[in-house]
Amino acid sequence: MTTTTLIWLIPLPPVLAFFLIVLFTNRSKWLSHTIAVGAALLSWLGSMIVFVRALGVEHLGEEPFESSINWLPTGDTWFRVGVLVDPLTAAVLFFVAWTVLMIFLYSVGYHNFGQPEGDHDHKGLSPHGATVDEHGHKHVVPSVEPMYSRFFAFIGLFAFGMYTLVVSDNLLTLFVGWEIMGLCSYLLIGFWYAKPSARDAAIKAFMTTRVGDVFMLLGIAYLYYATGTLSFRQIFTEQVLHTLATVPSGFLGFSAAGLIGLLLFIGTIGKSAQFPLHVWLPDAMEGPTPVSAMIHAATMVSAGVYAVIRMFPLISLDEKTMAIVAFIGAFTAIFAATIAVAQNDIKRVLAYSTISQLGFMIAALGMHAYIAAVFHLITHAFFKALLFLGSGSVIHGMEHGVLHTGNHHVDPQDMFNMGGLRKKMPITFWTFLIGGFALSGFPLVTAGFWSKDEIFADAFANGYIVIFITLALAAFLTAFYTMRQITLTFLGEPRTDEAEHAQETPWTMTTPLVILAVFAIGYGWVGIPEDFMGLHLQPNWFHEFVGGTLAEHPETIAFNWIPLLTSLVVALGGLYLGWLTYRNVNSAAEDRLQIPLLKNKYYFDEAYDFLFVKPATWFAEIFVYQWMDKGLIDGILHIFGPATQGLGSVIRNYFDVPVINRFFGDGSADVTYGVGARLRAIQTGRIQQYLMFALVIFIVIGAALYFFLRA
Amino acid sequence: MNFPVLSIITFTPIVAAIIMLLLPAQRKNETRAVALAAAIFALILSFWVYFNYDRVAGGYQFVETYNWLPALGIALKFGVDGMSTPLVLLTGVVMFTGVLISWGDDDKHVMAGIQDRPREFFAFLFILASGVFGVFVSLDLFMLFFFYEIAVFPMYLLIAIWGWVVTREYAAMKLTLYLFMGSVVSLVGVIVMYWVAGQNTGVYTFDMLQMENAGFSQTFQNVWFLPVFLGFAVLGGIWPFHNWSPDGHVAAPTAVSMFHAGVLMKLGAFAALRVGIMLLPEGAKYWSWLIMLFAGVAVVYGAYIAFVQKDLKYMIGFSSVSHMGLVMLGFSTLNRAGLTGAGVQMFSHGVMTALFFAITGMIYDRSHTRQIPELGGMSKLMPFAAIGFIIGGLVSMGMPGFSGFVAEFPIFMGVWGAQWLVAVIASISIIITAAYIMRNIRQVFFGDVPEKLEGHVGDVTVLDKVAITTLCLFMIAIGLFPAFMVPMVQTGVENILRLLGGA
Amino acid sequence: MVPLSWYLIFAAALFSIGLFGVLSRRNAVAILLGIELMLNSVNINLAAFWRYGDVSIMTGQVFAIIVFAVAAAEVAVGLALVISVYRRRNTVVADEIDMMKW
Amino acid sequence: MNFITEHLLFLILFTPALAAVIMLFLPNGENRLFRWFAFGVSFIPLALSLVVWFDFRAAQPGFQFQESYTWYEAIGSSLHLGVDGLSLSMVLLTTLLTPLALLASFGINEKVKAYMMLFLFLETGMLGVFMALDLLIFFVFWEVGLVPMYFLINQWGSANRNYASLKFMIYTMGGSLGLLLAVQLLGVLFGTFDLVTLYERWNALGASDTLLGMSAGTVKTIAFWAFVIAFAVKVPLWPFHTWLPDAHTEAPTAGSMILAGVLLKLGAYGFLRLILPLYPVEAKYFAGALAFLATAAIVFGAFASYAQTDFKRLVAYSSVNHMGFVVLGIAAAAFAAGTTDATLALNGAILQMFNHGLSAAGMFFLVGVIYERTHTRNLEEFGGLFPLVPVYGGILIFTSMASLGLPGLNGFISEFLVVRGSYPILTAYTAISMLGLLFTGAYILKGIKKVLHGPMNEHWAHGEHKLTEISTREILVMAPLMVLILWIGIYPAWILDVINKAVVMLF
Repeated sequence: MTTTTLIWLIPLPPVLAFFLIVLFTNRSKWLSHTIAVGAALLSWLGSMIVFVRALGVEHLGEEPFESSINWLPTGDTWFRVGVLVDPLTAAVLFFVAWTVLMIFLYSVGYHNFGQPEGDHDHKGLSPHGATVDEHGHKHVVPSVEPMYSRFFAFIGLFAFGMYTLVVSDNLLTLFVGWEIMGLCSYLLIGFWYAKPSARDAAIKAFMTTRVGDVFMLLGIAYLYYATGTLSFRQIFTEQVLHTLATVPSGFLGFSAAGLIGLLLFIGTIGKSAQFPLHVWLPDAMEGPTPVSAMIHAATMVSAGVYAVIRMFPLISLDEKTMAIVAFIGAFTAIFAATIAVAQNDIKRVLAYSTISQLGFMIAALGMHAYIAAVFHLITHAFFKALLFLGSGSVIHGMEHGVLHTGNHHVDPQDMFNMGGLRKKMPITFWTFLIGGFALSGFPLVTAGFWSKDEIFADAFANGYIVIFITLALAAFLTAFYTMRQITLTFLGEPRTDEAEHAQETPWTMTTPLVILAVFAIGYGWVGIPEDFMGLHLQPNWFHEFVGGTLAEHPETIAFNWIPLLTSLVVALGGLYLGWLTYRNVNSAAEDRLQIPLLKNKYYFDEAYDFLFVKPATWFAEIFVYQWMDKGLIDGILHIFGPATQGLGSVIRNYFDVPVINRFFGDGSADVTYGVGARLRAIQTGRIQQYLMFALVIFIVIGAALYFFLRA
Repeated sequence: MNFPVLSIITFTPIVAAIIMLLLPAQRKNETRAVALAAAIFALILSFWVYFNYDRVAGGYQFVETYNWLPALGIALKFGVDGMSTPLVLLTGVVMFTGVLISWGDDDKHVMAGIQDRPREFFAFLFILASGVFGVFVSLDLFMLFFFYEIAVFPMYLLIAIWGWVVTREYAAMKLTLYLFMGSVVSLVGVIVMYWVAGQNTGVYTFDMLQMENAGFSQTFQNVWFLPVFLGFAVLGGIWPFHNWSPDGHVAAPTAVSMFHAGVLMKLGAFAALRVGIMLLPEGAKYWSWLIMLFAGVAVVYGAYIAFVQKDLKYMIGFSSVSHMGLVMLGFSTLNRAGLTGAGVQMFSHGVMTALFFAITGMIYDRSHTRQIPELGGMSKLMPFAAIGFIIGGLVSMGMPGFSGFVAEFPIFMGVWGAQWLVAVIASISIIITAAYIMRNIRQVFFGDVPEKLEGHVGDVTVLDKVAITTLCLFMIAIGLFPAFMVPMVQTGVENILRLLGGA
Repeated sequence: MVPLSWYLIFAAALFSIGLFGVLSRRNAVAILLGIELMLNSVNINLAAFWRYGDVSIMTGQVFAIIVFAVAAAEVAVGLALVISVYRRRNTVVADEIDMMKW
Repeated sequence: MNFITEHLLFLILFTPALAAVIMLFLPNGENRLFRWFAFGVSFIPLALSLVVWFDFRAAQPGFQFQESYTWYEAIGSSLHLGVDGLSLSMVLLTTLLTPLALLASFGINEKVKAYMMLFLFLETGMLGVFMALDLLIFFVFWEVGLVPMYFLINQWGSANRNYASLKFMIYTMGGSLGLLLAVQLLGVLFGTFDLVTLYERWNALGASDTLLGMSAGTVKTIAFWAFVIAFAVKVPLWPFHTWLPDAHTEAPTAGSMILAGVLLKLGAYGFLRLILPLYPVEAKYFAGALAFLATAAIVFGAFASYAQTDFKRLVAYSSVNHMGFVVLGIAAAAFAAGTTDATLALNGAILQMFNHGLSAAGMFFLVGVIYERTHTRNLEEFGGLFPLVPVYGGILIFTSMASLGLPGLNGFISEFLVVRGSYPILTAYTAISMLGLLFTGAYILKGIKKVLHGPMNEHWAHGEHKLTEISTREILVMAPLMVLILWIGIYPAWILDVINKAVVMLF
């Protein structure tokens, strides 16, 4: 099968799984999850084959695998839609395939496949366990998710969205995949729709990403208008980029490329939860953990960064936009890191760390550090997925404990209820530790170190000192809160008896952890810089391969000690300090860093609610509906009816009846009556008077006739 | 044409009237049977005339002349042209349905139709009918006047005796006085025309064909057009002199108000057209602006007042004033489109108003009230009548697909040609008509039946249904296939335009 | 021959006397008398015109005879009326016979 | 056989009316017979219009399948029927939606005979407008379509149906008063109503020469605004839209399906068929005003819809919002007639008309399904229905996403084309209407949240008014709509190609 048809087929299995499950097999849980995992496997296999074939091709950047078909008739031309695999896509396809497969596998275990039905589980609420009495004594065991097959259908649709986004050769199908993922994040965050917080989080997620999407749509429309096409190959030609760079867009002095870049970047801000539109990601933790892992760590949020990477040649044309990108990235990195420090919920810490890591990548892109950004994107995907799945298995273990003790008030996700889980859950502990060290950039061993070091090197070499310092500070805080998290959950003694009875999660959940841990470490060695610390090891494969996507191959920067030393100091210092402060803190009250400002996330939620949501609802309900529609327009309409009635009655009562009826009609009758009454006097009844009258009239007429006729 | 069809049509009703008067009083059904037979006979003949009228040739056909008073040049001269044939048919139809409606049902204890002294009722009604036939077919001015008076005087008796007890004397007297005043004025005009025509051509005759080329001077026409036209137009319900018609409608019994609005008002308009416009064309051109003003006001005026009426018959009465205003508007344009529209509107409005009054009569006979607020839910009790009234309503609104639209549209086109502002103002009446028709239909026919009428409102009789269907068929037929009548009216209009100097 | 005008003057005089009688006398019968006088004065005129005109045309004469007939009928009817009024109202005075007042 | 091919359009147009007349003579009381008879008969126009669709040669310019019958010689009007790419897609939409609407109205069980007859007359009214190539015929069917709709709302509507139906009727008739006068003016001036001749003769009339005592320019502008108001009331464009929510909430389910599915398209079709060709200069001059009204419709439609507590009113206002896009596309096309942007905008507008027909009909039907079971449309009383009726929930989410404009479904394609087409021409307006697009998402999600999500609703869970799952008949109604929505979403070329060629020829 040729590679291009293979690429066409990669996205299809998950969407077929979606339709199969929704239409036919949603009754049986086993059949549904086999179809879903099978589909993920197929796509994984396809991606791996394509990846291997891509490796084999010499400078894939110039002639990548691509094919397209006529899709939309526009006037006398056709809008072509197709697939494209160039080095960037191959690399991203690699990590997407792996993470998606791992998460599908993990979800089987997470939703307690094989466990009995919950006694009073309702659809729309997380399972509350089932009482089972093996030989005599009753004990509660976690029950299977009531909407089991629906979950797999949705993540199947999500995988389809991600694959379409990655393999698409033009901005439109990228946007299609983009929005489908938006839909799936809405459906999956609101998976347990019975919980009011999950419902609101789902709408919040959809709406905030939609704000970004709307600007992106405008950007796409402007690009399509400016260049007449949306396909990447045609846009990134020399003269098209040149025209875009020179043509002013008429908006605050941005060039066309600048404005388009900015609009597309706002889309990414929405999707990858960057600074102004970051509020939805922490709330997205309402969804089941595989969802948080898949959507809010590995794939969806990185899709935003991927879009900026894909459009890098266009965005990099305008220095103003690049400055904005760099600033947003750096600021989000430090901003999210500060909030992460004060969070108690294990998943919310990871959510904020994702935001800050994405900030790293965006900042790298802002500094033209193209390869470093891609490298960090991929490594981050691996270790963040690992961390999320690890936290999922921790929560799963804690739920065992809660079911065991039977007191449901203990929140299985709050880190201060855990402690000492390293003994209870060894595999989870060790994989979580690897992920944590990779996140905080533990030197040499973890992949996180290499990719973050690459960013520091680029920042330092290209002279972005301010960003270099903020990123260093952010890296320090990252190391600090990761160590805080590890110490609170795994080290020390169990603080609650729920933690006492936590158990290790089944193999279906731990194997993906191990595989991801391998990548969290192994993937780093792929991108070690050539002249690292002066000893010339083998050439930096990642730099060569991914660099090929850009027209002119970015040159490798010279090695320098300062960025290396800073990343070492920052990583180790942060870890040590984190361990030191939190080793004997066993309740939230004692945690000095819980200052309210950080705890409530700088009050952004309340601010947005006050600034946007309240006025919008007021405007909708009161202004547009009550005042405008009901009051103004209907008001005017309701004038016509009575006005006609009034006019009609005025004509009738004040003109028709009085004037025509009375005055003319009866009036003339009265006049005749009056004249008649007066003339009646003549009828005296006396014959002689009549004769006298006759005579007088006779004489008068005779005279008149005589007088006139004579003339 | 050896077979004297027109005179037979004209005199059948009188003959029938005489036969009925000879019948003994208490044999009611036999009287009604004779009346129905005469009506059917007249209807068949008028159909025969309608279909045998040669549309290509045009002009006056079926012409018969019988000398009546040669010394004064008066001859009983009958003939029909494109304009009058549809009106003859209209009279036949209205007469037929009128008789059906007034049949009433003795056994079903329903006090419908005419119960007391049907013999005299039908006799007078038929005299009225033959008067109307006479006017439509006569080509002799004197004869036209003769039949005109015959048509008017039975109205008084019919309304005064069988009318609505409350206002019948006032209405009957007012109606007759108005009409006689009008006819006197036009009589004076007619005589002066006769005299002057005699002087000009040396031949003293009332024959209209001669009079058409009597060469009246411009000043003469300007002076005498108004009295002649307005004299006849009073019967056509022209604006300032319209108030007799709604009062007359309300007081008249069903069949009479059907005749009255359906045919009599067309009589006035037709006579005004035949005598006023055709014989005094220059005068018509001179005064057309005044007629247009009166007509324009009538259209909007009638619609607004109908909007506020609480009594069903008053509403229909004033809507007739508005629609007759449209006819006058069509005449005043004096161009091809306007006159054609007016011709078709006379027929369409005639059939529609007859239907309206028939159904109102049915409702009144059963529920003894015509106040719209007191009525309701009639569609449950008499579904057939409800459908009939709705179709009538749609026609009166000028809803396309029905004869109303086919008539109103050319009138408005004609008015566009003459005075566009009047067209805009007159078109407001369409919306007002639509509004009050819809509101009243909903109020009277839908909604729930008021408890006062709960028991004793039965469905309409079979004869009523036959009447309603015939009327509806006409309206829908013209609406869907205008070719059924419009070309015929056009030949009549050619004739008028020729007289107007190819205007 | 006596000029025509004299006859005419005489007839006119006779006519005026009759007229005065009709208008002024109170008694109904006297009114009838007056009428008779007026009618006869007309006869005189007719005869005079006949005589002084073309005698071959007999219209004058015919007309006079007709006037006689009419006069006779008129008096008969008038007297009948007066008598019946007298029987009912036993008065003959014209002014009191004003039952016909509207 | 060639009788049929000779008079295809005539048959499509008058079969429903003929069937309605035949139904008049069917015995009373046989409800099942009426339903299946009407439903069966409505397949004939569908089959015939499919025949027309496949025989239609998209590339050939001008109108095809033209037929002309004598109707009203006196004033120069004849029953002149014909279709081009634009009107054919609308005819197809009508003949598709009517059988579905009839199938959906199997729930009606009082006065079924009258209901079915009125529905068939309504179909004839709508088809007539799309096929008319004669201005007078266009106006006749424009008004005829009103009467059955009035009675459908008035007789089978819910609570204050009298107010709603009267408002609907008088509003539209008032609006089209100007149209009537303008049509008369054209008829008087040129003696004929044939559209094709009118296009040339009317445009040939320069702005300088006098007309009715005024300069032709002013007369043309007044006539232009008369046409615009008549069609704006029907579309409904922003200030003239207040009849829509009332009419929709009071109409029976199938009635509001057809009202939203097709009747709104009459107005938009009027813009495309009459205003753009007849008044190119005025349309270009007033395109800004039209665009402003369109944007207002989009934004205010979205916000008003967000403010609703009645499910059906929410969906009704969404129609205002979506039709706003159509008019935005038309305004853009009017402004820059002939450029590729204009063709794109117009493609988008026409496809949006088709798509909105599908998704609006679907949404209204789903509202009807819930209403038939719960007899209430108040969003506060729903909530937590997903666990009770999962299949219904799935279909509702699918159709809502289609009307939200989710890529991969039909809504997105047309909205993208309109935005792409009108962005370069009316940048500011398109940017503002993006706010409307954003809030479209908000109110759709609010609808889903209020109806489906939330803890399982005890009230409807058990007892006599236990919510029953969507029946197979109802799924059968939704199935073709959903298939088409998905098919156009994935591969729109089959219909867009026909529209595209028609649009290219339109200028």
